[in-house]
Amino acid sequence: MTQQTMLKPKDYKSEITPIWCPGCGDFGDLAAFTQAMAAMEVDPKDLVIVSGIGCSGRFSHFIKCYAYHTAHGRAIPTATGVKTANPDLHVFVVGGDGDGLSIGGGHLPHAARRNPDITYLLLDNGIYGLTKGQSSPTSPLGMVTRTTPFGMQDPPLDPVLMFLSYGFTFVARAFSSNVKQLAQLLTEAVAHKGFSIIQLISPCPTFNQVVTFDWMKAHVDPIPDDHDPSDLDAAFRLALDKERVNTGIFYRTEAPTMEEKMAFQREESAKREPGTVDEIFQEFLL
Amino acid sequence: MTQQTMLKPKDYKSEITPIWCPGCGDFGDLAAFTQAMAAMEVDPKDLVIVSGIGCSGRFSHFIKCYAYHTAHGRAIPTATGVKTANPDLHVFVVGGDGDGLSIGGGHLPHAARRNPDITYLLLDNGIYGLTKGQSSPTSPLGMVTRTTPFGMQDPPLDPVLMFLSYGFTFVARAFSSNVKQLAQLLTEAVAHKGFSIIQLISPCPTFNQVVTFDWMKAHVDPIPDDHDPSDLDAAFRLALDKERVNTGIFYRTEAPTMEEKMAFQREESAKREPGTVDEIFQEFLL
Amino acid sequence: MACRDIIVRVAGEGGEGVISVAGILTRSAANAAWKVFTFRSYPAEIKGGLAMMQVRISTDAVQSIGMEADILMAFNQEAMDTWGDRIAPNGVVLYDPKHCEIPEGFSHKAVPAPLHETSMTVTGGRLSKNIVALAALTSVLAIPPDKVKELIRSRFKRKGEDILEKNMKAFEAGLVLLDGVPEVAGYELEQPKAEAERKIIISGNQAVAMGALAAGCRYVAGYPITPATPILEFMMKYLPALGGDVVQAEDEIAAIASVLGASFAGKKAMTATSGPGLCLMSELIGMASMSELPLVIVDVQRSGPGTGMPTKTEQADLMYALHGTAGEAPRIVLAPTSIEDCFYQTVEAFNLAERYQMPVILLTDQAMAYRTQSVVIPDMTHLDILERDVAESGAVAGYDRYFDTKSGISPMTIPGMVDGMYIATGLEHDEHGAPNYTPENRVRSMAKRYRKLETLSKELDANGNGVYDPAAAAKIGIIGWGSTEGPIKEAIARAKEDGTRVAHMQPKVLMPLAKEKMMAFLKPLKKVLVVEENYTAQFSSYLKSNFKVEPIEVNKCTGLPFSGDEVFDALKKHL
Amino acid sequence: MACRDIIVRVAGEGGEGVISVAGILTRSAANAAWKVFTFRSYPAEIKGGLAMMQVRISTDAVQSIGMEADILMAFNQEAMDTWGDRIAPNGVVLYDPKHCEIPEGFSHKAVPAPLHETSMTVTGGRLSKNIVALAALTSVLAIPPDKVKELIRSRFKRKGEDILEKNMKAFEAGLVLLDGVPEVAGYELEQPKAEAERKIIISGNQAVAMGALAAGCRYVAGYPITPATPILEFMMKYLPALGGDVVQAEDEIAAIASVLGASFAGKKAMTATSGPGLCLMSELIGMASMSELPLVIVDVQRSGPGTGMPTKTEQADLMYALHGTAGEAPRIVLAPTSIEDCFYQTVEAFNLAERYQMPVILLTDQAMAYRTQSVVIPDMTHLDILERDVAESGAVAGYDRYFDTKSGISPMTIPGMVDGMYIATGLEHDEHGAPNYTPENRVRSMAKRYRKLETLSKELDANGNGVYDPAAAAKIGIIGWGSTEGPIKEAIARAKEDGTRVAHMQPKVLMPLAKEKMMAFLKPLKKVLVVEENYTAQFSSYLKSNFKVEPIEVNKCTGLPFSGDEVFDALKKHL
Ligand SMILES: Cc1ncc(C[n+]2csc(CCOP(=O)(O)OP(=O)(O)O)c2C)c(N)n1
Ligand SMILES: Cc1ncc(C[n+]2csc(CCOP(=O)(O)OP(=O)(O)O)c2C)c(N)n1
Ligand code: SF4
Ligand code: SF4
Ligand SMILES: [Mg+2]
Ligand SMILES: [Mg+2]
Repeated sequence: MTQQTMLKPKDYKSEITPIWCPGCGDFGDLAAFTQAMAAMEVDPKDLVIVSGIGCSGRFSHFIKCYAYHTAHGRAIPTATGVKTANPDLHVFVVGGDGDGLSIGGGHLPHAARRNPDITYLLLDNGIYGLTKGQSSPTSPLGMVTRTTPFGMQDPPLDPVLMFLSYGFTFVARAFSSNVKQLAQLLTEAVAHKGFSIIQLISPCPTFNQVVTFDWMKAHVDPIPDDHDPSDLDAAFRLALDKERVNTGIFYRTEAPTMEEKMAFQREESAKREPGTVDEIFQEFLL
Repeated sequence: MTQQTMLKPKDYKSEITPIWCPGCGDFGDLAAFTQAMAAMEVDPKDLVIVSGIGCSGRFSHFIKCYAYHTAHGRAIPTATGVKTANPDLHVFVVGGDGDGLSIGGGHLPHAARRNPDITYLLLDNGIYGLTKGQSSPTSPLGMVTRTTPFGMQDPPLDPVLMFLSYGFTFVARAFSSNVKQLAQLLTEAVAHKGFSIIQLISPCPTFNQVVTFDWMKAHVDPIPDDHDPSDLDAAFRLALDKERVNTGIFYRTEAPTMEEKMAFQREESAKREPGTVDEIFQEFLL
Repeated sequence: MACRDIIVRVAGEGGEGVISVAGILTRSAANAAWKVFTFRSYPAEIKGGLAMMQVRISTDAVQSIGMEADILMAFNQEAMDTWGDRIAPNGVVLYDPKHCEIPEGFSHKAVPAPLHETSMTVTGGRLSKNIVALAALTSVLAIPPDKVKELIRSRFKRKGEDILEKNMKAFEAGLVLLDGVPEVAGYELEQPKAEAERKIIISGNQAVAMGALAAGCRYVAGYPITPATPILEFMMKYLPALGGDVVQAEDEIAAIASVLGASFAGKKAMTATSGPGLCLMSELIGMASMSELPLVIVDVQRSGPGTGMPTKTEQADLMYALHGTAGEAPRIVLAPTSIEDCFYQTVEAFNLAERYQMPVILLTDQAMAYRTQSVVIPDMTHLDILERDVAESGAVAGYDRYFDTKSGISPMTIPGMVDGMYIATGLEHDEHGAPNYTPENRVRSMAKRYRKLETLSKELDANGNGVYDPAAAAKIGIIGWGSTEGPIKEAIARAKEDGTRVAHMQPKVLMPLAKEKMMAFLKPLKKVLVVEENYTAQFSSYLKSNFKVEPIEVNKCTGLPFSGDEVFDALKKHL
Repeated sequence: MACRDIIVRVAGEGGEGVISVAGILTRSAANAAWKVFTFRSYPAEIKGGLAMMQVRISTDAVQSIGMEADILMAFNQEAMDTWGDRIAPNGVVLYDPKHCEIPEGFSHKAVPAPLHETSMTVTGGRLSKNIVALAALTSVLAIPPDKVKELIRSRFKRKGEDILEKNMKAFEAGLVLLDGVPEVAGYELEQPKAEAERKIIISGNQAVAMGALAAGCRYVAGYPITPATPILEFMMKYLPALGGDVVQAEDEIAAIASVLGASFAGKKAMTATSGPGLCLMSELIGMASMSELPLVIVDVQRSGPGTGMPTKTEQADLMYALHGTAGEAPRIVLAPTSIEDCFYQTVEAFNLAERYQMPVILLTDQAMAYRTQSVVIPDMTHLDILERDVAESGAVAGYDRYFDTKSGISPMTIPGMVDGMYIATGLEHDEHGAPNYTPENRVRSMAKRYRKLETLSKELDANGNGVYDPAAAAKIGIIGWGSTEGPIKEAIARAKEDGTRVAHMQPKVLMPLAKEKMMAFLKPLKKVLVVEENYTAQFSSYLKSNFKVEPIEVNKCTGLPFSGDEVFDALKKHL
């Protein structure tokens, strides 16, 4: 921390005013995020937020940081490049359910395999907000949206179950209205060595009248205290039990991070291969 | 069946000679496939095989059928279009582990949600065959390939676990050397109403010296008889138990198919909206 | 003296109903046979923020957005600050004094219109202030109030009697709000001639969607993207009732892949997108061209590059449409020039796709896609609809899908046909579809695929689709493509009033070109202006690579469409 | 009389060692100071199938593939059938009688070379028959056998003494196999002058990879694709030892995304791909250009469109490189002209990317990427390596990332720098990076980004990167780009021998163009030929859109590179 004085949550806000609708769930996420940054004394100069396209994708604009607002669905591989290039940075990914589970869904299993030390906030509102109300992969069955005039026909994806099956090393779910729990969860996610992924349910009062704040409040529950987050089988059981919307840490484990694996490969390569370009030329001598 | 005489397995072979290496696991898949076609008396004129790019992607060339050999990773959405356009066709997707789990991996969860009546053979050899031996998402940890000179650093994906988490309605695993079991499984997959997906382990003797025929023979086991394929929890438990490589049907359930959902939407739309273009114009009258 | 052509802008906080005001005004005017041309500007905010909608209402035909407003209705200060300086010399600002002050030294007429107050007084709430504004405009423009009331009634009837009544009261109060104010006199519109044809009022996107339905499109897949989303949404609603299917795909790659699958299986199929989505479709455009599958792609152009300005217009995807895939992949590129033309060129797109078995890219743009205009109802009985050239079943034993022909076009089969089996592959292939990399096969196949474009080019020379108007041997000409047709025509008409003839070319097929026709057009001209809404003068450089011509390049890349006046000003410099 | 220039083809079943024969021959000849130029043809089968490798060995400089073989070594019938009719008038076929018959009426010399039999006799197995062939060729060409033996030894020493010994025996037997056969006389190569410089023998792909390492590239991400995969594989092996990182991405979109992430974080970063992969990168090329991030993309062109012919060459991605993303996105396009140049232009690509903060696309091709050639070792101490123009830390309070400058270039910051925070976004933005859609900001930003290309264009006029040779006021000229340089130079040299001077232009920067320089080149010429390996004459049409010129278009799209003779034949028609 090169800053002389301690930063307060509001010091992490950028000069850009959020363009979000009044009452948008994303505001809660923003508040929790700045709280967590302040609590962990993250220096804004070392903070990188990579975001995709969507209402949620504008998140990075509103934080004092190095912001990378990439194309729709490409935040995860972008962040992977950032973290590999400079492991000292605090790297976050923020994006929506369309961004992360639809167009960008193919990148997730590979992020899990690589396990870079990044924290991903998947802001799930069950809708395409920015494009004004089309269905998303987490839109509930039957929901009428601009692209499902006869009701959503396909069952929603279950992000937590998918994350577990990919082998992510830190899997959690949270709710934007519970700012305190979320801020706490964020500090744990950041403390986790490896990729931490959070399905962060953040209602969209403008376009989603099914998964509303009220609905959420009636269905949300913290994960029971007796759940052991190091038990993968238990995590799957918990995820498969869909009576309530559980929030908290489903699973947490240790595995080599991408940065560690890269360092290993540098060592191995250095043992066997030349250390300068001139020496490489020598290998191809006539 | 418009054909006068019954077709034999060999009658399903096209005039094109497979370009595969001698001993390639894909030959077993081809044999089982022609057997299943003959057993089910599929008329080649109604048979569509959509394949991606890879050694495995050439599969469609070698069968007497309407073959669609699309770009790398795009077989699933292509087949979805084929099936929707003409639900009477028998539609198959064939592709490799790179094609289906790396570049094309993003399409899988959405195929599961839509559940078109298609059968997908994911020919898994744990390697990129056609491009001559780079690592794939199912390459085992530590394996040396052309792109992992210091050994594969990332853990392999578990396709069956992923398929279950996506909500596929028919999930199975098979081994190319067990042609009889495979042919039988294929008939069950085709009989299944909805999307059936099979991780079909098909060793590549040319580039994968780890998951070989011998290794497979030493590790493969049929799923225990007492497994109930309608029990999702049990299917997950079975998938999570990685001692042996289980083959057979992990999970099978009923859910509306894409074709049924499309038909429903046509009905709903017909109830509310005009049935001719001229009538649509009337809706926009001044 | 009454006006023949007026531009009205309504601006205020999104959600206050400014868009409805302008929308109802448009519809009422069109109903009463005036010609209308709308334009919207979108706020940066998801909800709320400054919204503006403009209507140009004219007694005669109207073809472009126009320049400055004759009347600005400002709901609040931001509206005033943003749009207050874009007023015509003789224009007037009507502003709600509750939320807006007129800056000192403001150089135009400004009249307070107490919208808020009137709404509060008459209805007890502020929600009807937009209806007050609508009424005030109705009276200032002398639009028959009954036409407007009818629309208000049909819009509010679902919301219950109470609300409807409140709004009707607000309307009556608004009608007299500016009575006797001298500054608002002189804006009465001259009555247009009554029209014989029945018209519909639609946007460019709706015209495209309707054209597709009329052409027999029965499969649509797409991924939401501004400004193309309305096409997908339209299809979701209407296509299933016609027996077709619509899929919201997981991304644009899946969308185009499934459209190709449907086409392979025999359906006329389409996808609609904008720049970023078109990029993702690039690989499969090559696949489609190589395997010769009919395919229609609508690209509603928006300002790029990258995410760019999604709600702003541009004509900058031309080069990408012409060349957008690796390698050399013949494709057809169409550019409709008006809302009406969006309908007909979409029909043409399907006809050409089926006939020539290749991708057809239809280039519209944000401005044309979102504005609405009244259009004569297309006569479905006189529409030419082409069906796929299907090889005859039974006669196809030993069938070669890619049989080489004089036109380059080979009859197709579709799955389910006996003995019609073949391989559709992105690999170079022989006549049956089997991979073949020999130099001989390669040269033959490339020539075969490109020959189809030569066939079409010759047809276009004969019956050129577009405007090729020499204007009685004019010495100067203007060339445009796509939605610039309207402003160009306005500019040419003004020049004609001033006594100068100006030739006009606006081809609607951009790939291939009607080479002979264009050559004939260019030959007598001493000067040609190429007018386009982009930075790098793409069509101009495309022309230069095809003809010996040195165009004067007139470009605009502000995110807004050309007005007729802007084109005229550019033209004037070279007269 | 000894030969100065010979083409040898070795063909047989893949896996029989035909590639090693030609490989060792190449290396031995290069070792002994001959100039070499190789070419390979790939079987359709994954393993096995007909493989062919060609070596052109010359006493003088050699720059192209050549046409017909002087010597064909045919291991089997398929080899004979496929390559037997591409023999030079004075050429000879050496064939293994065990697997191959000479067809009746064969019009060239044919000599049986009992490879199989000799191997069986000498070693007891057939595995050494390729070494027998190698030895036979060594003696026919009069290459010093010691050089060859050295290489055999180093290749086989890992396999154990026994195998090594067998192969050495086979070699000795092969050396005398064709002793005294009159048909093989006259193919002895004339000794070249000994060379002072030390050389390496590398492929175009290796040259690119080495260039990247030399330029300071420290992050590479890619997805395997023929013919670009060897670059990724090379990097996987060597880059980590230099402190860099390499990622095999899940697809090309992820590859370019992560490269951009690494670039944003301050690393020089690159990806390498071919047509289908480049298509998938299209959207993020726009993003990179908009957010002004340095980026190097290598496109090893292969025959397209679609999957095309992955193992065949082509120069058909030019238009895509120039325009390949929706909207208008400035980028730089480079085309190295030889294997050596692959090294230097890759260094240049990084320098330009860092300097101009935009995507740089380097266009090589399959033929250049896969063939090997001997190259003088680059002198690392004399290499110009540019580093990123980083805004000074501390001095950057109130820093504007996109501060508008005369050159268009704005100093960057990188994450970790105090007070250097900014937004890199694909949206149109103001100088700080915040979204801004006003017309004023739009026009300014487009101009700023494009101004960078104007800055570079002027620099190129001064120090044009490429060949601009007027050939003492010749009246005819040839223009090429990329790997056609060699064959064009050969053709021009032949014309010179015949007494005709031919001007030559081979620009290495294709976007932007060195406009003044090119104008000066074109002016005095009466006729220009534009030579390219594609169907639609892309560079020619690009030239036409930029200059008043009507090129004679010389195109080849067989999947094979031009030979010097082919270019000369085309030239001859216009002399
Ligand atoms: C390639 C591409 N396709 C489509 C779009 C249009 N688009 C912008 S945001 C978005 C989805 C937004 O939904 P989500 O990711 O859930 O974010 P939210 O707005 O709900 O926070 C889409 C489809 C785009 N920008 N780029
Ligand atoms: C867009 C694109 N990227 C890369 C390639 C090159 N490519 C061809 S096949 C293949 C992977 C093959 O592996 P897999 O899918 O496992 O099939 P296999 O050959 O092992 O059966 C790749 C990367 C391609 N054809 N297209
Ligand atoms: S549309 Fe929904 S998600 Fe987007 S800003 Fe508004 S409330 Fe939030
Ligand atoms: S490389 Fe492997 S997968 Fe491909 S054909 Fe050969 S054995 Fe089969
Ligand atoms: Mg969302
Ligand atoms: Mg594989």
